[in-house]
Amino acid sequence: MALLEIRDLDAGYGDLQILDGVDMDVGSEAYVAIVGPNGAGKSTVMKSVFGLTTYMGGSIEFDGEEISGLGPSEIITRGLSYVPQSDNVFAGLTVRENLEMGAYTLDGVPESRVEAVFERFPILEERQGQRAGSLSGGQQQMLAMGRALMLDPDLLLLDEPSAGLAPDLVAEMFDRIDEINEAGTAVLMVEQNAKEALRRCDRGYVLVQGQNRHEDTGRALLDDERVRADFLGG
Amino acid sequence: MATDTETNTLVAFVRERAVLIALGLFVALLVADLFRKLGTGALTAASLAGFVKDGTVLGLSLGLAGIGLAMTYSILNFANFAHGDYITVGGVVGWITAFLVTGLGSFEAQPLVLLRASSRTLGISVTTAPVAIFLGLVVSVVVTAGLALLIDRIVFRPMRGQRGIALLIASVGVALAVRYLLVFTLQTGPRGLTAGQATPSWDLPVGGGSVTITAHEATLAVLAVALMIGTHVLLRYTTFGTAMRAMADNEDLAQVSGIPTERVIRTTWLLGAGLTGAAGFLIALERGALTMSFGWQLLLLVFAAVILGGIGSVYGAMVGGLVIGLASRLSLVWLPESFIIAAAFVVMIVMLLVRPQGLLGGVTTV
Amino acid sequence: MSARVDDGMAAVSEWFDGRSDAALLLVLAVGLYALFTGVSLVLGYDLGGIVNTLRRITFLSAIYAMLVLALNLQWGYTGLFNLGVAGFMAVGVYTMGMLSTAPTTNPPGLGLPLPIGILGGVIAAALVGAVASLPALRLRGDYLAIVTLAFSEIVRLTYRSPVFETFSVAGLSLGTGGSTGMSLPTNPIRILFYENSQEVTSPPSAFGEAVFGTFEAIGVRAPVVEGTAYAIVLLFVVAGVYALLRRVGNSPFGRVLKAIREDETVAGALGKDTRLFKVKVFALGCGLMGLAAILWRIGGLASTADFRPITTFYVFVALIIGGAGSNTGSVVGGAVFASLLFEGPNFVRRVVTQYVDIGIGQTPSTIFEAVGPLASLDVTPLLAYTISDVNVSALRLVLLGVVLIYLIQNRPEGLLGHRTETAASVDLSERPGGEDR
Amino acid sequence: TGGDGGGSGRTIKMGLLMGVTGGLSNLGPPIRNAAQLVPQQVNDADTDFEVDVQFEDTATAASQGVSGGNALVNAGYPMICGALSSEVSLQVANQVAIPNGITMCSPASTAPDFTTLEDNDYFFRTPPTDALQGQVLARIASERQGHSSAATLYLNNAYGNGLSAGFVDSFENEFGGTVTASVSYSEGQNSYSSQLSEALSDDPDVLLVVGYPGSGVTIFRDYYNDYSADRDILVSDGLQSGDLPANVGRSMDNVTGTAPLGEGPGVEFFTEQYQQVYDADPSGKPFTRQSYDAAAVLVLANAAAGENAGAAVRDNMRTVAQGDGQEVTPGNLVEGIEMAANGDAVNYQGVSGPVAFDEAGDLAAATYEYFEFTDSGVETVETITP
Amino acid sequence: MTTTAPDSDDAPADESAATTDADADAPLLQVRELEKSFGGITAVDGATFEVERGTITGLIGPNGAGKSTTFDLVTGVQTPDSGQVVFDGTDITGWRPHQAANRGLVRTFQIARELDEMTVLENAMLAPRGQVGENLWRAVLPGVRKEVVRQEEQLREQAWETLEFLELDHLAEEYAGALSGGQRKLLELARVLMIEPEMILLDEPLAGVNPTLEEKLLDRLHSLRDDGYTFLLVEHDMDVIMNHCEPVIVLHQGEVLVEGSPEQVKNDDRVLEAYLGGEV
Ligand SMILES: Nc1ncnc2c1ncn2[C@@H]1O[C@H](COP(=O)(O)OP(=O)(O)OP(=O)(O)O)[C@@H](O)[C@H]1O
Ligand SMILES: Nc1ncnc2c1ncn2[C@@H]1O[C@H](COP(=O)(O)OP(=O)(O)OP(=O)(O)O)[C@@H](O)[C@H]1O
Ligand SMILES: CC(C)C[C@H](N)C(=O)O
Ligand SMILES: [Mg+2]
Ligand SMILES: [Mg+2]
Repeated sequence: MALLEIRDLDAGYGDLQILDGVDMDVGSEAYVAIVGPNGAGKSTVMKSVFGLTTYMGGSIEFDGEEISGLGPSEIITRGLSYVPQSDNVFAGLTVRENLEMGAYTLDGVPESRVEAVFERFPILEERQGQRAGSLSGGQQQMLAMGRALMLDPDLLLLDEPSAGLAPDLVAEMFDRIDEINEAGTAVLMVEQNAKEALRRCDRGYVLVQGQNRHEDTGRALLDDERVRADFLGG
Repeated sequence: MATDTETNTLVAFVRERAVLIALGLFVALLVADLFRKLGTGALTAASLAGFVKDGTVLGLSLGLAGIGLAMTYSILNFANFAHGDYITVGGVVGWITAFLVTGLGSFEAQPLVLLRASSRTLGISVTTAPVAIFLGLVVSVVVTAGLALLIDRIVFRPMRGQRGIALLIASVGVALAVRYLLVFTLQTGPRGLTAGQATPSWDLPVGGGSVTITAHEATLAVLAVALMIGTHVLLRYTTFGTAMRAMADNEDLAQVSGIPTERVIRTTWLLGAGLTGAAGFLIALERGALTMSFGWQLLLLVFAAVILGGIGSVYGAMVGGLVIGLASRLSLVWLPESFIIAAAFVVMIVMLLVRPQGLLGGVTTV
Repeated sequence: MSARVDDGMAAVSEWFDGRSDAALLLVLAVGLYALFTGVSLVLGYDLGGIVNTLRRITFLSAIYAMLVLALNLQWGYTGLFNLGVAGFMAVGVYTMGMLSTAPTTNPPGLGLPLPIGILGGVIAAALVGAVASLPALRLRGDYLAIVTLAFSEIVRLTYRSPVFETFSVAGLSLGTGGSTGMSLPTNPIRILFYENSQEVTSPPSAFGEAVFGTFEAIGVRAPVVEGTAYAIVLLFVVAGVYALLRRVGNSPFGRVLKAIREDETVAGALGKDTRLFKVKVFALGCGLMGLAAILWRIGGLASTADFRPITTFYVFVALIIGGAGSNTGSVVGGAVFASLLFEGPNFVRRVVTQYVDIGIGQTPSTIFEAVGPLASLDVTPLLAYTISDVNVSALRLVLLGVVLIYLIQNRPEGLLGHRTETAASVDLSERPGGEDR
Repeated sequence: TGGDGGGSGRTIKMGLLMGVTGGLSNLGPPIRNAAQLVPQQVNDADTDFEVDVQFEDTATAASQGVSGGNALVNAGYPMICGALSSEVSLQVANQVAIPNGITMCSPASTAPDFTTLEDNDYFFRTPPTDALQGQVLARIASERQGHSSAATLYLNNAYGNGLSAGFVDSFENEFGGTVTASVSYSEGQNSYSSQLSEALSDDPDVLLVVGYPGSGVTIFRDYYNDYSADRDILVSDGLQSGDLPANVGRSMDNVTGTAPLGEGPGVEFFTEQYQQVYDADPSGKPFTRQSYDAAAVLVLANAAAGENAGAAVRDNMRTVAQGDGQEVTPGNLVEGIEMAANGDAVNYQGVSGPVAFDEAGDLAAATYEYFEFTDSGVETVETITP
Repeated sequence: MTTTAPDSDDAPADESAATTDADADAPLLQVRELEKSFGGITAVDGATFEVERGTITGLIGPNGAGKSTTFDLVTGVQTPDSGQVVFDGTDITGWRPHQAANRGLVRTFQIARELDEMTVLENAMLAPRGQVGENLWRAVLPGVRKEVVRQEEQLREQAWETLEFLELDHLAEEYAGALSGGQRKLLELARVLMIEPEMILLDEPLAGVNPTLEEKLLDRLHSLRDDGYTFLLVEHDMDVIMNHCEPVIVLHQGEVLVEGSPEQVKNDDRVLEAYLGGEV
């Protein structure tokens, strides 16, 4: 049984329906990517899993339990973490405080996890006293990742983690994600850097206008002519 | 061209500092004039000391009343215009309690509850009825906090995530409703609370004259400082404080980080409104009288204090309160009485223009 | 061919749009008039009383509509949260008063002709608005709200100060009247009816005589006739202000204002001098507020009691009722607020006292006396207590608060709902010229 | 609702316009109560006459007074009993009564301004002008208390300005004293310590405070916090509130004051009535007697006029209260109304004495009480006739 | 009430794009010794470079190198501590953003900032320079308003064309707040195109844009370049930089590390180490 099972999900914002019968599976320790054109509803899938959209039907099961009715603070304790697409750091807090907030649900802040994050993103250690809002775009992205890793989740939702990163960091970010994944955390990722994402993931979904369009292994999607033509730019 | 640029940046530099420099000069001028006035006897040391005392007492009242406002301001990101009426509620319920505790048995209940009983015959003061005053303080804290939670549940909670201005408008509605429900039940008109003759006071000799400090002024000062320090410690040395700021910053992200946002908000109201209730009770104690709109009348000055100190900074609220209090009283040295409130507002506006983040604050709301 | 049809459609929809606003306002006016005529009849007013009631409703609605329109420009369009409305109103009124009241009255004025006084008042309010907007250049949101509120209090306290009760500049004596206030010049509508319009005791002119005579015959007294004529004039002024602001909004100028409301940095980066726009909006809006206040108080008293922050809140409530961002909504909000929320409760009280017989001296003076008898199922004391004038005025403000909360929670877009008044001088709803590539 | 002339019954319409909230929330209600005794008396009596009253609160604010006045005019009331605060009366007279031709009779507005008001004779009042009270206060300060320097602290409105100016004029010119400071204040502030310090900066022997209880409480609290309880303080009618020491929270032995107090034939009857209806004693409550009288005279004048028309009421205001007609007192007011309606001459002798209006609509005669604050309220020390 | 049009500022508006200037050979943008620090952090540290007319110049560098800050300094969103910015022969150091924009120099924001409660079409029509209707009196007074309406009609058509090109035309009447992340980026681009400036500074315009659309956009950049526009482009996607930009400037720790053709830059050891994730 998959860790995360989305079945026939309808969701949207207020009266506006965006997702129309979306199905998705993320096995435990799997690495899944969602790609698709702008506005397809990729971010909406992620937000729906985290209870941030208007639920309109279908089911979302995590670890065999229905989570579609729960709020984010409940969901996070079950082992999911989420890095939103934008606005993903506390701009007024220092870098360190941002990380501490990532571990808010724990009793104390585990110093070892902070260390681990610093190791992965040394710039954060250097800037730990700086207000997050004044970091560069790329630095903020790293901080957001770091914050989500503080809980050592079972499933990590990443909304365009490589956007705005310099090439070396893009590669590094993907490597880190691989590592995280290899260490046993399942990853569900939305990426516009579709080629790289599909190359690395186990399974990929192509989402168009709120519906599943294609679904296969990453490799297969990369090789699929229709997918290439429509979404990967030749 | 190079020199052009240099002048450009120099101009910008000077322009940025010019206001500050001008302000500094202005204050220095005032201080110099103050000494001149003292020297020539146009102003006696005793009356200056009187101004300072009045200003300090007012300042501590404002500071104390401002902490709650600063807390809710930073967390919920809106200027709560009902805050003044929370002050009033604190004063009213606290004093009804004090009246009942002192008077029940020897007086009729109704005038006690309506705060209509003669404060003279009741004879309440810190020395004659410390228990009544203590209980009044406790009740004012509890009831005001409860009221704030209730109002949050009914009014503000359904509006979570809306822009600050929408919440501000709702709070104006709350302010009107609360104030005039008080008026509806208790009617207008000032109420005397403490017994003047039973209140000890001390004359401190200053220069040729003296300054009178009453026990109630002293009580206000001591409790205000104690409560401020307590709050600071609470916020500074708990992760709760950081969580509060995180929420103030980005509520969505706080949510997905697993911060129980509702609980943080409730705790903030509880603390903030409790302090506000206490402030209302103590201010009424010091003044010895209250009206159903005394909190509202204080509100703008409290805002001034909080803004001056920097929204969201507890120390800022204290310092801001003192600055506003002293500025308004000391302005009497130069200005006619009718301008002292205006003077305090001018200080606030100038401050906002020169240093929008406040004296001590970092967080600004936009 | 299709282009033509499109054009025609656009014209029809535009016509209909304009028409539906007008129809809406008409329905509202008829409704309010019918309501208040009914209430007056219940209260047993004679024709004079009825006319006077409607006059007052019209007058207040017109004044509030103007104030709300002006505020809507600043807040609805530009997002500038100006809580200093009362202060700018005061500047308009007091300036007009000081310019135009006679040098012989107490406090003295300069005795300039009224048009100069009114113009001066409007300009002064606009200038003060421009000055007050300087903080607005740097501050947004609630900071601006607090600063403008403080500013209006400074204005009010200054006018109330005994220092300026009477003073002299350059040998001319002037005054605000301090907390006593100042009597303003007589209402200019009197020119129509009186020989010497400036004198309260002047006999009517021939025309006035004829008009008054006619109306007197059906029981409408001269002051009511005068006031009604004035109210009608005000309706035209409102129409003018409405047309002006509609044009301002539906133009590239209005578009920049909207952009400032949404994100000032972006507007700046796109080449708009946002500061200049904000100053203009403050000046224009505050000037109009000054004008509204002048028209409100002229012929009466300028008193600082009328310019306390509650007046500002009234205007805000009215704006929110109508719907921020919509000019038609502003007019609707002004009228609904003025007639139902502002005047309504007192009429309710009068009607209730008409039907419930509360003996003299039987009105309970405390809540206990009112609530106590409930135990024996006697509700009259509570009712008497509730509708006593003192408590009605308190409850009116409670009601105001509750309405405000309700609206902002459930209908923040106001009565009229989200009306997309697109900010352009041309129709944006369809792509003209049929792009049939 | 025109009148039908003769002696058969009709409805007399009288508006009451008084401040029972705001600055006069303490003094106002008893004054209103006193006025309401008149319609009560008539409507309870076995007569064909009925008095229709409508009450509007001015909240002691001019603007609200004007809108209340307009409401009364709308409802067709030809005469208004009120207002209380001089400031409010002045505005209501100018903006409502005079232009609409409504007769106004105030039971409490004492400012000197009304004597010279251009009112087409529509404004009357039952208390004496403060031009006299200022003299009385100056005499007390100078002769009775033996002071040579004084300061005034007065409410900045028509009443405060007028009375303070009258006192200053009399104290300096008639009694040769010096006034060290005259400081004005406005209602509703949280603290008056700065005004007090300005007024007392030269340490005058006596301080005159003119105002209403609304701010009086705060003023006296602030006074006792910072200044000696031994200095003589004089207050005017507006501060004759028995609740004051209770609200100030201490005894006010050093404070005395004056207020108009007429003594007419109807006092006993009035006191009894008041006691019976409201279960309270009207004595020590300023302007209650004048209030009854104002209402009574208006009703009589209306009866004599035979119609609910402002000008006609005005024209009868003087005739019903002077001359050698049948004497009418509060006790036989109802009979008086019937007589007046019949066209018989009547002469009303009120609770506060004769109510004979002069040219200006002012009272010809005046008496004042000199009062002090006691534990239970206020007590008259003596009555003074200037 | 003032009657000055917002564009009658000290920065004269230049209606047509590029090519009108006499000295056509001089670089369009010159940045000299620009410095800016925040507290202890020096974000831009003496950056000096030039952008030639009619190029798509790439600006790359590690995260935090100071690219966005440089944009802020050049366009007046922030004031430099020292240094100089010359645009088209004019020293514009310290100008306010609207002045720079009216002079023909505009930028997009790295994190898209859209005007939520305005429709997509209004967003687009907001941007153009020299709108007579931005003058309060002209917008209002009868008679002169005709001219405003005429101009508005033109702008409307132009806006539709631009939206069409960026595949946003089906959203023209939607509120901008309802757009997805990528659509917002497109709208931002639409707005600057509407200004018809001489030079556009693009801060990662392609991040988050779907690859198919990305290619179309790049095509459009080229054709605009051929029409005389000049671009300075910040982008992390090396494919884009390599295939579309010439020359490329590499910023590192606030100063220019290397400048040259894509080939040169790509093979420069320092760049490899500092930026590309050094297989040195
Ligand atoms: N808060 C919101 N309210 C209303 N509509 C929204 C909201 N957020 C997104 N939408 C709409 O939902 C649709 C899907 O948006 P979503 O953000 O999921 O797209 P996406 O696939 O992540 O696109 P991108 O790659 O551009 O980020 C879009 O049409 C967008 O306009
Ligand atoms: N307001 C500020 N306060 C403090 N430091 C700042 C501020 N703005 C930027 N910085 C710092 O300046 C440096 C340069 O930031 P900038 O945003 O210009 O980088 P960038 O090159 O655009 O990076 P990216 O590619 O990640 O967007 C960073 O280290 C950043 O943290
Ligand atoms: C009720 C009274 C105290 C009124 C006062 N005499 C005045 O004229 O204002
Ligand atoms: Mg997305
Ligand atoms: Mg950047």
